[in-house]
Amino acid sequence: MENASVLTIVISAILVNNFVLSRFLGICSFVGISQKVETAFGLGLADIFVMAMAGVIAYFAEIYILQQFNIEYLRVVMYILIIASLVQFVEIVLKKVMPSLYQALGIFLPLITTNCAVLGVALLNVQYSFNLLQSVVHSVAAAVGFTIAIVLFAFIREKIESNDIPEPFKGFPIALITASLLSFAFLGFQGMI
Amino acid sequence: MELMQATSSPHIRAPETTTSVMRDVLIALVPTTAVGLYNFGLNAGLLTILCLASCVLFEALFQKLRKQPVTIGDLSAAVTGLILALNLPSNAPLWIAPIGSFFAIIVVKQLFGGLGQNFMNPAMGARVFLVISYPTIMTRFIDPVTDTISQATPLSLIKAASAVSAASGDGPDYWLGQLPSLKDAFLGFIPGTIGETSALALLIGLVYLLVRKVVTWHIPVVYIAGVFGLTFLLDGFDASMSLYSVCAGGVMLGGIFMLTDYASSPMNKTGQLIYAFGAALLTVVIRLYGGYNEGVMFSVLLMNMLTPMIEHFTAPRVFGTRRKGAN
Amino acid sequence: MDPNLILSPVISLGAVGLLFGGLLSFASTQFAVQEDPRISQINAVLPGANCGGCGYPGCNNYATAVVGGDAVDKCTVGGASVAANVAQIMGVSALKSKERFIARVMCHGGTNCANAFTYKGLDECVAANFVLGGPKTCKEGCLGGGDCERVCQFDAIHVNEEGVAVVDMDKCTGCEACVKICPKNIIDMVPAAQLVLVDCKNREFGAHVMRNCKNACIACKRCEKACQYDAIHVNNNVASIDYDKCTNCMECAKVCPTKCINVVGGIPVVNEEAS
Amino acid sequence: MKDIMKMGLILMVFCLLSALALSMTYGSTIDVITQSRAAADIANRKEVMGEADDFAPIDEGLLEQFQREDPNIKDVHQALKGGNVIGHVVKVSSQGFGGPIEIVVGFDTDFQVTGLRLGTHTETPGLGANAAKPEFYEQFEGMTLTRDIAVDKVQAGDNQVQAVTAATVTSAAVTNGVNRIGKILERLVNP
Amino acid sequence: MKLSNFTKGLVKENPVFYQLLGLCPTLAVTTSLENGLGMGIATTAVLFASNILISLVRKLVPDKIRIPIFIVVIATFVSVVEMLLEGFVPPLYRALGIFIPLIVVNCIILARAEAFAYENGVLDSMLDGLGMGLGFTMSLTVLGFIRELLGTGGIVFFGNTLFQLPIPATISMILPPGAFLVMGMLMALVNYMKKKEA
Amino acid sequence: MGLFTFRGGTHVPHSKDRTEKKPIVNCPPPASVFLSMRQHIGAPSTVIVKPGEEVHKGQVIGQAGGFVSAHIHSSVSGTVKKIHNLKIMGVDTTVVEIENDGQETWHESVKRIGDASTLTSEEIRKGLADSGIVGMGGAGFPLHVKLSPPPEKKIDTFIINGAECEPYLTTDHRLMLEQTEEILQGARLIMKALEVDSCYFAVEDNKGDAIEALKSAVGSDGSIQVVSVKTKYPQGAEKQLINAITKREVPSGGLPMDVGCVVSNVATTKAVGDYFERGIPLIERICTVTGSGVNEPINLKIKVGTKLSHLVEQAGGLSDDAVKVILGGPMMGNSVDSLDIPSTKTTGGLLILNEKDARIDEPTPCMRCGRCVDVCPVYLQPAYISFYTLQGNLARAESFHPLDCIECGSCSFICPARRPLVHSIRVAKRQILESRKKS
Ligand SMILES: Cc1cc2nc3c(=O)[nH]c(=O)nc-3n(C[C@H](O)[C@H](O)[C@H](O)COP(=O)(O)O)c2cc1C
Ligand SMILES: Cc1cc2nc3c(=O)[nH]c(=O)nc-3n(C[C@H](O)[C@H](O)[C@H](O)COP(=O)(O)O)c2cc1C
Ligand SMILES: Cc1cc2nc3c(=O)[nH]c(=O)nc-3n(C[C@H](O)[C@H](O)[C@H](O)COP(=O)(O)O)c2cc1C
Ligand SMILES: Cc1cc2nc3c(=O)[nH]c(=O)nc-3n(C[C@H](O)[C@H](O)[C@H](O)CO)c2cc1C
Ligand code: SF4
Ligand code: SF4
Ligand code: SF4
Ligand code: SF4
Ligand code: FES
Repeated sequence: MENASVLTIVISAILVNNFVLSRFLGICSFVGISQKVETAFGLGLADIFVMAMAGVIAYFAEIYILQQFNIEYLRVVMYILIIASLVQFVEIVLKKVMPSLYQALGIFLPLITTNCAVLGVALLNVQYSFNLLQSVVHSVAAAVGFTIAIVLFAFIREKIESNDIPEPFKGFPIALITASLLSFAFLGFQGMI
Repeated sequence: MELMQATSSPHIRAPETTTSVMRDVLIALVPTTAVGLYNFGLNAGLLTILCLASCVLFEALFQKLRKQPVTIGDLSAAVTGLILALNLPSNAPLWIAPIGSFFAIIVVKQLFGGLGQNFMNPAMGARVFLVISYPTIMTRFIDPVTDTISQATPLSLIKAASAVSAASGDGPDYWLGQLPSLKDAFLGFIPGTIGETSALALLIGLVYLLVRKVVTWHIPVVYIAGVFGLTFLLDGFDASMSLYSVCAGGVMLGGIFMLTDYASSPMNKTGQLIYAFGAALLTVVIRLYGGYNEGVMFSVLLMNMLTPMIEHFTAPRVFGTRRKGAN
Repeated sequence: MDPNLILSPVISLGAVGLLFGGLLSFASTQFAVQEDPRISQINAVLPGANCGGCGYPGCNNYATAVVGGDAVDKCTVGGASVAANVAQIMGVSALKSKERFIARVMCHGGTNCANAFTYKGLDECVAANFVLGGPKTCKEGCLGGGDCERVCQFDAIHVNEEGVAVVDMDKCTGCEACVKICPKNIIDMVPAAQLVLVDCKNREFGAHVMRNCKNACIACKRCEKACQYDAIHVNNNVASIDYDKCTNCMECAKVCPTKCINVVGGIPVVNEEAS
Repeated sequence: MKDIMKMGLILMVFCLLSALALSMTYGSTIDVITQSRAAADIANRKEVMGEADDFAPIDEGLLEQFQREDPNIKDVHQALKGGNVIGHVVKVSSQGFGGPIEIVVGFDTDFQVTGLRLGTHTETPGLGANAAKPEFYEQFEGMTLTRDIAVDKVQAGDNQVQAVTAATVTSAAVTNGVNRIGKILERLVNP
Repeated sequence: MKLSNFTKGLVKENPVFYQLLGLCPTLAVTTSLENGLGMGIATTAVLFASNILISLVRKLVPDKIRIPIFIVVIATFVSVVEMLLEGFVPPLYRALGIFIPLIVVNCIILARAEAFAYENGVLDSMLDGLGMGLGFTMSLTVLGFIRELLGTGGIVFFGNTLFQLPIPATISMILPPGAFLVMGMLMALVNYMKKKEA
Repeated sequence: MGLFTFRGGTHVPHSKDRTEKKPIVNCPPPASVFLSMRQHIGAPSTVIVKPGEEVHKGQVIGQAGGFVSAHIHSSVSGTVKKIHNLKIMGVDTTVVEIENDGQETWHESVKRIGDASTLTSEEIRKGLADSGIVGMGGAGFPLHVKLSPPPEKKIDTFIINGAECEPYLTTDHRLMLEQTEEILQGARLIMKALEVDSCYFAVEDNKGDAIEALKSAVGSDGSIQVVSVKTKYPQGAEKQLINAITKREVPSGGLPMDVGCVVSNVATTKAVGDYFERGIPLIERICTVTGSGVNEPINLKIKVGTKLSHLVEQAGGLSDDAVKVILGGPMMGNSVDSLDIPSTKTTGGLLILNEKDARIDEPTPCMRCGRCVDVCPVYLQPAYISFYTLQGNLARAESFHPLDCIECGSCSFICPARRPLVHSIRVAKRQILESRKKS
């Protein structure tokens, strides 16, 4: 993967290995925050922002701290510490400096800290030995893939919200089955990279 | 005098009913079913009967279980059953039929509330489920001419020409040379699922549907023309190859009977145009660049998924307003 | 063990920790935003039904409005106890709690009331009302379609087997959702303590009414005469009670020939002899 | 300000403790991990070259040279028996149906394949993943790498392997990977 | 100290089926019984340890930076588990892949830290962690069992074929869509039984 | 000239053959007429006569109850017998019963006023207020109000609505054939009142004979243009008609005058001529009594206030299997539960259906066929409004603009699943308006 072109990375992360539908990263917020298209989109945008940031910072932490001192085994602790703190930092600052943006995105930030997609993308970047550019592209594309999936999902959920769904299936079960059908459809992109 | 009746206006109704619409679809499917049975014989017939029966049965059972009125009389389950059967390889084992029917009727349709409330085409959902679950069964077809099992459908030959030739040492011509003639592909003497082989029979069905106003031209025409045009553009400006791409595989069956499924396609015309073109694009992209020979089934499902969003953005502009009617 | 093996991780992670810990606490003091903590406190004591009875779209908006100076007792669902809690958070004394009002359906027709025509179409009351005011001969009568039942979030109103909606007095919170939806305008807000009610709103003449409904007020005025407190009067062909004057003595109910005056719990039998 | 320092310090303390704990764990498991990794590697190679008793990586410069030409060459080891080179084990990667497939090939000094195994891959279970079964990979044993091996869907002919049912793409990918080795044979023996 | 803190996690407040926490690993690793079980045990270990530690130090942790601290604690335990697994159970380590480090962000652990351990004593927190962990493990095991059975037609447990049924393998069940599907069906079943009880 | 039309709409069976060839017949005067004080949109009129009082034909017996209201004139001469307070179609209505003395004596106020060449625009508009004329195309909007737009709304187009797109009804058709000249007199008066010099006379192309008749009557008068519009329901709805002819769109929530148009029904237009040229206020109208539920369908000239039962008698009485009585046409008309109610100025049709024609199947689930979306002439998505309304999701329903619905019924008509679309849209409208009113 380390020589993958930008296009390949993008297609792979958005379609073929969609974070939600085939990698299972960020499922909690995927099913939790997708009742409304608007909020789903907001979460998606916030996610793009955080994942891009995480991709960059984790890259520098990897090169200049972990590899520098040969302490790769601290990777998880280091990444998560940085991500969690930064997200919280951004949240605090945003609330004060740009309240309107905070209203739109900020409320999702704490959720995202514990969204495994963020840490997941940072770890995958290392696993694929991506360089800085590739890391950024991959992080953003993965987040975009997440956004696309969750927005589509929200549209469908809005549509079926008033449906006559059998009682035991109302709520999360039908959401999961919907996700299953989406996941079936996304298998169509298999073999595209 | 007995009490008068009173209702809200209007007091008259058009002659079409849900049942008559579904009956028309069944009638439109007769030619291609007939070709399928002629081509593939007994097992195909058994599969068809089993699919029809089990779809109707599952719908009735589920509604009984939910203590709802049983609506199999509207024939929509029968349409699903028949279309599902047409999507099966003729030599598939018989147990495939009830399993596919279960997925189509219960999982894709009834769990979402039944007729009209499913966001995905039940029969296509079931075909994809079967293809993914039992790929070896679902990708082996009978060649109606030689009556032998053939993995070499026209589409898999085309795919092999691009994907495999490098390894095998044989050039693309080796594979393309095995392609049946265009005429056979049009008439239906090629390997494929029970109902997808004969473009001619499917087109007769389309004409019937158009005449009976069950579907409008928007989806089928844009889709089929789209697949033709995009294949031409993206795959080397080869007109005969492009013709091939619409006659072989599921383009006709998918575009005429499956993309047009009311429940899973946009209701407004602008939406339908976008939907059909999107499906054409996805079909060609998956065929040319993806891992599968056939892109129709996935493109149908993917566009089904996009339908709520397309409908949102193409909601008709309300008379006397400037802005788009939001929803 | 090689000390370096421990030293470099400890130092680097420690440094990062120090950095971010400082950064965070720095940010939280420098960029602190003052949000009135009372909003969330009030939110916590509100019932969270988001019923809109207060006039705001949802409890949270009402909480914000209270902090902005709105009255503390607008939550109809929560009633006096919630008002008191809210008042406490706001540091004001709760207004003298208003008398509790609950919804009552002023009709006892249902199957006792004949149909004027065969209605076909949506069962909903609002829908049926579009067709000649609904199929009942009495145009002020409950249609029994249960729109009120559907909108009541508190399971407090149900259509009984006679086809009339009846309020469960214990569950009703007085949110008025049913009052708003009823197309017949026959649901009234009545003081909870009121036991005697005239269950009819039909303003047509007695003879006409009698033909159509067994339980309707026929404007015979016997109740008016029976009442010692001047609390019940017949106007526009229908009796109505002045709840301020009514003492729940039930005299009117005893004399009503059509039994359209109803008493919660029924009229005690003992009094029958006395009359 | 005091507050800030305090919080920074608290977080630092936790980090310090964490680092301490981790480095100790690391220190005590690293040997086991290295051993188990090495053991796994050796076991893998032995599977394709049963006769060897030891393996040695080839000259790094040479490997880099190979990789410049074909980045899919991941790793090349000499197979040793009693100190003598009796063949090589090459790890290549090849683009399969669901992603890259790792292929480990062992061959003797006559360039005859002694064994082939799939490493990590993401082929479809039940389909492409069947290429990891002996029925498929055993077909390669005894073939010579100096000629390209080919895939046939129906029947295997001379220097041909028969494709896994309904997974021609995977089969071709594996074969392609093996054929890549043919390109470097020459310089492997005469660097 | 209450025993209910332990038992509630098993069924009544089962983290997966009732609280919908930790869905990612639940769906991702349950392609087989053994993976589900392994992930469950690894998570339980971390949950147990972190709950204990956090309830121990909860008085020292300032509110504003509690999340980073919790996460560091959790991440530490996860890294420990990861190294131990790689060293001592390499096959499981490879099967679980990226999901071991991702235990860090498994919502269950942080949720329990926040909701329980930060407010309760050591013993209760320990029981809570154990109960939740076992509940999680149970869910994963069930899910893994069903998916492996349907998806391959049999059950293989650490190399031993426990049994093989004469049914066709429904491959989609061990692929991503099958994970969502089986999970959705199970959850509906749970809802149904919950309703029946009530 | 090409065919004018609008987008959407649907083809409904005309069912007009029962009466379209039958000339208008004078209805024998009833023994009593019952004049409702609610015959128009707006405030009800107030009764200005007392029981026992002697009244004459054309005499005002009900005074307009406000600006948007209209006088009610007696349609017979005789004695006021009683003033009733009735529930008619569920609404409290004051009804004046006048016993017909059969003398048909005209009231003294009835006299010729003038014609378009002698009267000024101002005089016509003033005069209309006394004419009792309201829109006879269905809604009953007082004409003098419609013809007095605020000065900032410049009217440039007057359209006479002769579409008569409702199935079964043939009143406008017969009127155009038999009283062509009277209609044109009215048209010229209205053009004068509006100070416009062009007028379109729109007729659906299935009434070829009417178009011919009109064209020859108009002759060389270039100011009135007879246009044939496509036969399609609801071609006669004013917004669609305006759109078909001028390509203008009346803005959502707006009125024809917002796009410089005034639309008036054929009968309304003729009534204007009757009033100014002959002095006769609106006391009579044409009414088609038809349908499978009457024995001899007929086009009647009736006195306003005649009971429906009297009209049915003229049509040979009810058939044995008659089950449904509809005031108006089958698409927009209201069904009533009794023939014991009086006709009004807007009673242009009385449709009676037998069991078979009245039958409407039970609704089945919407299958999203999209037909309702295709036919809606105001481009709504009825299926969604209906679905969300019936599910109690009013907020969602409101986002699909139910208030723009003109209740034409096309969607319910076309729906193969027999969804009660318009009915539920009415529910949505009421609930939305109610909640707006209350908040
Ligand atoms: C769900 C699914 C998974 C597939 N996985 C693989 C795979 O892993 N490897 C492969 O070569 N083909 C796979 N295919 C089959 C390809 O689409 C294609 O049919 C095949 O590679 C070429 O066909 P043939 O082998 O029958 O000639 C898969 C097909 C499906 C439907
Ligand atoms: C409240 C109200 C005000 C109206 N004002 C005008 C007006 O100022 N000018 C006008 O041309 N029509 C006016 N109209 C008449 C309408 O445009 C329309 O002709 C009338 O409602 C009958 O339409 P229908 O039969 O299509 O329902 C008004 C209607 C209503 C209900
Ligand atoms: C769906 C619909 C159909 C209508 N069809 C006719 C029609 O065929 N002929 C007609 O004169 N008015 C029809 N109308 C009423 C017109 O919209 C309009 O109110 C009338 O032409 C105005 O003239 P008036 O005020 O003189 O009645 C229809 C209205 C609606 C909403
Ligand atoms: C034009 C038309 C096409 C249809 N196509 C399908 C189809 O492709 N698959 C299917 O399961 N049902 C089809 N149906 C039947 C029915 O609409 C379908 O089961 C719905 O999805 C159920 O909500 C079709 C019906 C019509 C009228
Ligand atoms: S009280 Fe009103 S809303 Fe309730 S059932 Fe009766 S008519 Fe309907
Ligand atoms: S809806 Fe009516 S009955 Fe129900 S709580 Fe509100 S006021 Fe009471
Ligand atoms: S016409 Fe009827 S079935 Fe078709 S979309 Fe509209 S409501 Fe649904
Ligand atoms: S929604 Fe209204 S305007 Fe549109 S077709 Fe239906 S009734 Fe007519
Ligand atoms: S485990 Fe919850 S988001 Fe992944």
